[in-house]
Amino acid sequence: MTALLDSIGYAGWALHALVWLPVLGVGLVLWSAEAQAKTMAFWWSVGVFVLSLGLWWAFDPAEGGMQMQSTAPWIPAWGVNYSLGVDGISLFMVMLTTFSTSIAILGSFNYIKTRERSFYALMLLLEAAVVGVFVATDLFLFYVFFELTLVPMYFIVGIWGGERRIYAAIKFFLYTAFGSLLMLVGILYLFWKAKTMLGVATFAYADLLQVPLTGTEQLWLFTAFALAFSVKVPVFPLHTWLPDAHVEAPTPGSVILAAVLLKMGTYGFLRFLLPLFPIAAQHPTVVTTMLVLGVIGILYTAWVAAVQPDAKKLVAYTSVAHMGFVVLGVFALTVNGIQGGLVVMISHGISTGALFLLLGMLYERRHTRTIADFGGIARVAPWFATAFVITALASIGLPGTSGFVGEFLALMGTFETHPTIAMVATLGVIFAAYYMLPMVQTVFFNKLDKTENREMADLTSREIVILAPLVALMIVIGWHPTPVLERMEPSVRVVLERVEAAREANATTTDGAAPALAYDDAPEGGSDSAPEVSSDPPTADPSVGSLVPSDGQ
Amino acid sequence: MELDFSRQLHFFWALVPEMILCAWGMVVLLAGVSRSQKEQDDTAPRDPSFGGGADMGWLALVGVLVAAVANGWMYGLEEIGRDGMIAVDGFRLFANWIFLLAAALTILVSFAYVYRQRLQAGEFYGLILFSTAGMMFMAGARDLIVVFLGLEVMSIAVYALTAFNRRDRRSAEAGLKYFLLGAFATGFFLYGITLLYGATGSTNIAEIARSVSSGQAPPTLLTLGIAFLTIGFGFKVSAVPFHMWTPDVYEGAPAPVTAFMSAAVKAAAFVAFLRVFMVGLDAAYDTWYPLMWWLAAITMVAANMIALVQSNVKRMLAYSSIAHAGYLLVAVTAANETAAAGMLFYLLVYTVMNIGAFAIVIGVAHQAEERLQVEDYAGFGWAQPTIGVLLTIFLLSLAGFPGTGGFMGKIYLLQGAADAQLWFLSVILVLTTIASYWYYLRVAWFMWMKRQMTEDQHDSVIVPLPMRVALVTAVVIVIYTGFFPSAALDFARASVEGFGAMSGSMLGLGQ
Amino acid sequence: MTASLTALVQGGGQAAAEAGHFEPFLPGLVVLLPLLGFVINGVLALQHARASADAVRGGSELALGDSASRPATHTLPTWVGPGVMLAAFLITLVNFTRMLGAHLEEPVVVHYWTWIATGTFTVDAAIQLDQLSMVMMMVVTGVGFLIHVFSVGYMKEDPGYPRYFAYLNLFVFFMLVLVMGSSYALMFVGWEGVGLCSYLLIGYWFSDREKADAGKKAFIVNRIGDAGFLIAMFLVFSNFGSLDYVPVFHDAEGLAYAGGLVTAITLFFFVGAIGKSAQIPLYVWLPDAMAGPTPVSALIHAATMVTAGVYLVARSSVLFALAPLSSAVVAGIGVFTALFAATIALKQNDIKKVLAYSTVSQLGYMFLGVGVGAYAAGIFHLMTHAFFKALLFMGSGAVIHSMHEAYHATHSHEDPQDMRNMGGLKDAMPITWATMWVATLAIAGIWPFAGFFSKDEIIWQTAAFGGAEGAAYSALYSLYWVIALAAAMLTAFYMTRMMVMTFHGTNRTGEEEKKHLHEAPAVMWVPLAVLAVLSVFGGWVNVPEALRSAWVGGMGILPMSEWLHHWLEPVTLAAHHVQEEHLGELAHSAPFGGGEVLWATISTAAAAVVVLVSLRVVAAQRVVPVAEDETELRGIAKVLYNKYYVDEFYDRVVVQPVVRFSRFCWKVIDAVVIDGVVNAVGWAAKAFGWGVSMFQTGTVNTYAFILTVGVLFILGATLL
Amino acid sequence: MITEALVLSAVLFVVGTFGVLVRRNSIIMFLCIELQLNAVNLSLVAFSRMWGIDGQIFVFFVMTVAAAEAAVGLAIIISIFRHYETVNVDSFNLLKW
Repeated sequence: MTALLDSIGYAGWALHALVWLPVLGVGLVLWSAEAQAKTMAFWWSVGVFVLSLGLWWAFDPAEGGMQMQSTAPWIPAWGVNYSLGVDGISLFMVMLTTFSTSIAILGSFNYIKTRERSFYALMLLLEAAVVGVFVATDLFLFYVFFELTLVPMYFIVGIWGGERRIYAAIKFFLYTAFGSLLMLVGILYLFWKAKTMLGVATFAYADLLQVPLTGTEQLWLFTAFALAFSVKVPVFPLHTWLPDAHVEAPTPGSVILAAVLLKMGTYGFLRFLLPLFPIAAQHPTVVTTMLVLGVIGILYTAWVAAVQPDAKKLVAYTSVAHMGFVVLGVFALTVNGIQGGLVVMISHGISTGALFLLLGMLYERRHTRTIADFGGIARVAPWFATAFVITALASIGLPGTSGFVGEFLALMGTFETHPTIAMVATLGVIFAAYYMLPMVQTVFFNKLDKTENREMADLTSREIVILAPLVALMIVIGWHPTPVLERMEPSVRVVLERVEAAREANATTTDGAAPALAYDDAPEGGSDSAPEVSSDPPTADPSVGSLVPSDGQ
Repeated sequence: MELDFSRQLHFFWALVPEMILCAWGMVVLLAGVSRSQKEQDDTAPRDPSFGGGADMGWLALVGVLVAAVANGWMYGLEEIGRDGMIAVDGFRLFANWIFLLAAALTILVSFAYVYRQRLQAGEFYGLILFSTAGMMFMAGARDLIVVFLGLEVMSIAVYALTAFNRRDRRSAEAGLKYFLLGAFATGFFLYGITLLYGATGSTNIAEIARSVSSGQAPPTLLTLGIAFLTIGFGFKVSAVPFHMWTPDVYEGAPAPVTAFMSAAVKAAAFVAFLRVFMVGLDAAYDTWYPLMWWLAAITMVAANMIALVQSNVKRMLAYSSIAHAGYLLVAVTAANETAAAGMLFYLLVYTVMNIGAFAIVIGVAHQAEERLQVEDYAGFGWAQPTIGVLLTIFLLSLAGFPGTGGFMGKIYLLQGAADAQLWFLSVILVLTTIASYWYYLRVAWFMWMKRQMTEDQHDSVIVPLPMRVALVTAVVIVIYTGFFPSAALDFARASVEGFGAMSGSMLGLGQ
Repeated sequence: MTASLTALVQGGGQAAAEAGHFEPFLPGLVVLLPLLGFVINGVLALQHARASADAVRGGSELALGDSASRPATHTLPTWVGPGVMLAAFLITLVNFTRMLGAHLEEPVVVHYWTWIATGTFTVDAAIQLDQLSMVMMMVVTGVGFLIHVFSVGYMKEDPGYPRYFAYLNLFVFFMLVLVMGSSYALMFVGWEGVGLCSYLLIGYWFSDREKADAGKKAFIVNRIGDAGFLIAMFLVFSNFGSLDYVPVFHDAEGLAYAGGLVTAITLFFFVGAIGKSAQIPLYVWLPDAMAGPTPVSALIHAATMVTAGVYLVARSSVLFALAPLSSAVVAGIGVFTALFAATIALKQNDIKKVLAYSTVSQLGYMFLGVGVGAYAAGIFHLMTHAFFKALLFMGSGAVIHSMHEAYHATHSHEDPQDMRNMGGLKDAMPITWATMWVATLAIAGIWPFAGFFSKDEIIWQTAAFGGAEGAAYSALYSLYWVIALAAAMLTAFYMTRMMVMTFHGTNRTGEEEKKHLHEAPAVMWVPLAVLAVLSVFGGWVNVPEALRSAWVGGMGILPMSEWLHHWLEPVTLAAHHVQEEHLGELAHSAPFGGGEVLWATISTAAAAVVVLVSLRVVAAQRVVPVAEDETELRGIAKVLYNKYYVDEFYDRVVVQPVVRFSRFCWKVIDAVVIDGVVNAVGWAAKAFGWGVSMFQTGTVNTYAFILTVGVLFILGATLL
Repeated sequence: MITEALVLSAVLFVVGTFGVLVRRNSIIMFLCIELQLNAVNLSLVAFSRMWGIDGQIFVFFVMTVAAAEAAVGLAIIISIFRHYETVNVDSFNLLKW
């Protein structure tokens, strides 16, 4: 396999193809006839997925850094490059994206009845943008893709969504834009810093890693970036856009949203927050805050989910709980924790995606998502029930499914550094059962007492084709996650080493970072509005003088 | 060739494009007068792109093109010294490109409107040419007198254009408001010039710069002069709180004129603004920097917030243009070469995207002043997909979304702010941008996510050939600068090369 | 099973002769076969379900027709289900005999593949074969096989037949993973897996809401325990860097005796055990679990799954031995549960409920055993209990089956499980009657039945342990001992009561129904018979040395003394070392004097007396069918009948508050507070915009005025 | 001498400003603006005493421009008078908020 890939020079062009083929697909779909749009889009996305499979072999598991890198100048004046690459962290995100896009498209054949061409075009556009987010190794490029994901999603939710679709769409859009725009200022700060400190104008990830930052600067930038990513994840209490978006979005929208869009947040944690701002990332207060937020996310959303009358909203809330485990794992700052977090990301993508697909199929059959409207479905749709129960169990992390591996590792990794928090988080497994089982029971078990439910059809062959690979993956990853883990580990270690180095430096040096972390030289500029103090972290003394550009720069 | 302003003739060479435009404006005017409104109506064909005053339009367009050629030729000129009344530098020429582009697009957009509203074609297009000439004077002015003259040439023409639609009382009202307040502000502006003159003994920007940096200028006079100039420019660029006229005038003026005003007039004012303050008053930066900071902040916040509650698209765009003035004021506050280049680039993009948006508004409004409510756009996208997509692109670009020129422009402005370390101002900029997302996307969601009220609601939207040309040009520029901004960036950067050279402080900022 | 006994006898003999090394025989297959069965039955079940679903959609039910013309999907499981179990049992037997032949000091660990490897943490998919796991494998596959056979008869009329066997096989698979896994991680896999199967099987008749609820309750309550298990694992990993038994137990000996860490680990593990093995306070799910088919109760909720907790403690014997406090807690919880459940069992009328509480009580004994460091005794009781409790459940199953058919024939809707509707069944079903009496005597601890030896050893060990010199809390242990004895008496009573109400006296089923009562078919009673034999002789594998010579030991005619004890020695050795080191010599007399033999005699005699007395007493009191039974219970009887109102208490104190808080989180915190703030920002912006736009009065003067105000501000700002 | 002239011009300017603020008749308002311009002219002339001829030249420019402005302005006022039959600015508020 590897030989074959080498013979076609796969590593050279694969990433570019993964980004641009979907864009090409957009054109084709728009150009094709309304009736052919869906099949066209589906096979195209399958092609992209197949192409992405090659990464599995082309990727060198031993290598921790970026692989298959390729760079071309884009905006030389600003030192912006069009540069792509993958490492163990992004590898699976890319494959997850291509995979779930195909699944989602196939899953929307019956759901999307109007304006199909536009819909599938937007789906492919979304795929391109998301893949771009995961493979970009230039912060500017990353930001562009990061923002570009909003537009297709905005229209997908807003046009093909449910009753309150517009509210949900705009809420989703503004919420996420709010975070990312602050991150933009952060990125530009890094850029300016690189320009002044290193003397080169660059947005390249590798270069910006070299920018020397004081602890205070790191805290400020960390906040800006963390805000952007936390909204995406979403981290409690920034999560309220998610249930609305999920409930209103059409099935494929929810699938993509859950499967990959949320991952962009946690991916950002790993790719940018920890490596770029290690001093801040390992600062006890910061770590504790994030961990506590993660735990709250796990427990709180589990409770909220448990009392939802709407099945889809319930699942939406559980997404927050799952991502809570990821946050936990990431900020445990241990190999186990981070790898666990990554596995949860994959597993959540698969299982929750499948749950949304199943709910979508349920909705297509009964045009309701209210749990109370169902009951005894298992008798008329046994295959459906089987698929749903397996998925639900994977989602609540039953051993032998992908969910368990991830949550187990994440919790264990957290326990290594923060036992108490991990213990509290472990209660999450109880409440997972508390929210999932009653829903499963009310929908699929109990008496089949409603006539309209009696009529319900079981899975069609197309639906089986959609669900089979998902279920298979849940179980395979549950029993044999090693191939996944071994590809992640080196990259995870690279991230951790930076953080560790920062921790040691912080422990040894009293000046520079350590006191800076005490916020003692943190300017009030952030809160005050007067121009005199409008200069933020960089200048030690906030004054007008610092605002007049001096020859020093 | 080299320009030596000690020789009269060379002034002529330095002003070729302006003079071409003025002359051409006369021609169009006369040609228009020579044929009465009557026969213009009789010979009215179906298609507004030909006849029905369209000939005047084409004629004016040719004039703009000729001026453009002249502007291109100007690059061959090399001025000796940097203290003539007229600047012959990249900054001015780049600005001229913006004005000419704006004028051309406006003319193309106006055809059907002029035809349908039975406007005096000749006068209309002539006035556009005149005001364009005025703008170019402002851009090239290196003497406050020239700034003043350019300002007035431009303004007076635009006053007339605003009130041009005599059948529409709103147009007249807008004209009056604009005129009265404009003249009022001119008074302050003039007073500012006077005080500066009193303080420094010259109206030449170079002279002023020298005397200010030498520190001989009496501070009180200087400060007062700066304050009054700020007010005068603030009015023209419609910075809060000097913006009060903007919404009314933009709403009342004929739509093409609004487009023209919101793009070109604002651009001209900013260009002059930047030159006077960044070059002439750079040494007094500390004096005017807080003013600008507050103007920028207040403008961004207030304008975006008010725009949130507008239901009339034209008025919404008016507030949005105020908001953009706020963004540009950030560049003025930063006052370094990155910011200057950023401003030029942003003005270029802003001009095309704004006129593009207005063009579609005009189309939806049936080349008239009806159907301007956002509700009128319900389901528009699906009824007229092409135009719908274009409008969406323009709106996203105005919102500063990646993939469009607006985004690159905003980045450039933010870079300028970064070089001046205006972090808090940058944060205000992006936060208010989020607010702007709401009202831009609001139009988008009406277009795509609402069902149209009547089946044939959008069938009668008129988009004649010239407007299509304008739209295509605009969207091409927006997308191109959105994905491949380098060419325009480098051009803008090169255009401000040594722009602030006489004041050492912001050298080597841009890289 | 008899075969195994002989093999066991010979093996015992040979053991001394040749000390060859142990060569595992296809151990993986033991695990795989049930999985295979699950897959096959699962596929059949899905096929079957399709058909029945179509029938339901058609508005009817799937007609099975008579036994001749049934679809393959219904007939095949009959062979697949028990078949795989038999095969698994035989393979286990081979391994067992081989292990008998070898003196295995160290466990044999067979690796298959690396399950999870993160770089700092590695756990393999590997199975550990040692004496302990072997005993468990024998019990699980052996008893499991018998129950599968029984199920064929019990369930064959059920439309979900293939699904039933699929679940059952899956359960066995997970149970085997639990007992054979070589690390806590794998044990946890089985641990939750069996929980899942128990959930599925309790809610097997999911159309019935109560049954579905019972399943859900079982799963959630179990998960509470699982959380404890997880935390314990985290503690283990973060201190030993591994979850595999071998390294962990090896390093464990280095831990401080009674140290905080080991205490914490063991207590958290015990939390898991409490959940899985239905001890106070998490026992509440087990009685409800009787909603499942009776064979399921026999297999999962009596013989195997619920004993996993005991296995866990025995497996971690080193750790528990190091933590006296934890051991005391384990024993205490155990013995109190034993008494508590026994008292409740006194007043239950549902035959399966009685057995359920008796199971809880017996599990209590097992924990008492492992709690007092008699790990072998605990496993011993686990084994014997598996025999006679499985027998009791299946017997009751036979009864219910017969009752059900009787009522079915007469279309009566009486409760076939309520003992008040039974009575005098011994004439109708003599075999069941006889076998169940055997089991009853066994559980009552009558000499020489199996239960006598296992239970008596636990009780004695309690006394001995408490009496040891170095023993902490020895007074406490004396209390335990007394309670244990008392509970034994109660056991004898309520079991006799059950037997009498079910089989003796006059029949209360009803005239018409009586005709339809019949003995269970061979496929059902044969397993009963086998288990009856085991319930008699099963106890002889571990006759205490002290008793053996005495009369209770049959004057030494019983074949092996303390065989199981010695057999498990390699596993419990480390724990015993710890005990000897810190406790020293165990006591030789009970708190009130008297030696092992004496107290054994006393207890069995007392038990016998209780049985005989209660025969009279219960027979004397007049029992009427449920229909005309309106006796108003009051006082303690009422409390017992209502199980001390514990479920109600939990509902008030735990369940309802959680639900209410959840509502609060959703309706208030999420909808009002957080979203409120978010929307408020939006509204504030709009309100501000609206307010400012109010200055746009439209009159020029206002504009000029505001402009001038701006001018003044700027002048002020610049000049001042 | 200069100072007095400057003060006077400032006073005139303020008077003009007040006129614009308080008067409602658009023509009067325009005249007030003209007053402002002439106030400025005065100070220009005054300054030219200090700095030479430039200021006075400037005055001519201003006057010219003012004349042009007046022409356009009155034209606009006439056209609006056609619509409203009044030149009172209070009545011109179709456009607001």
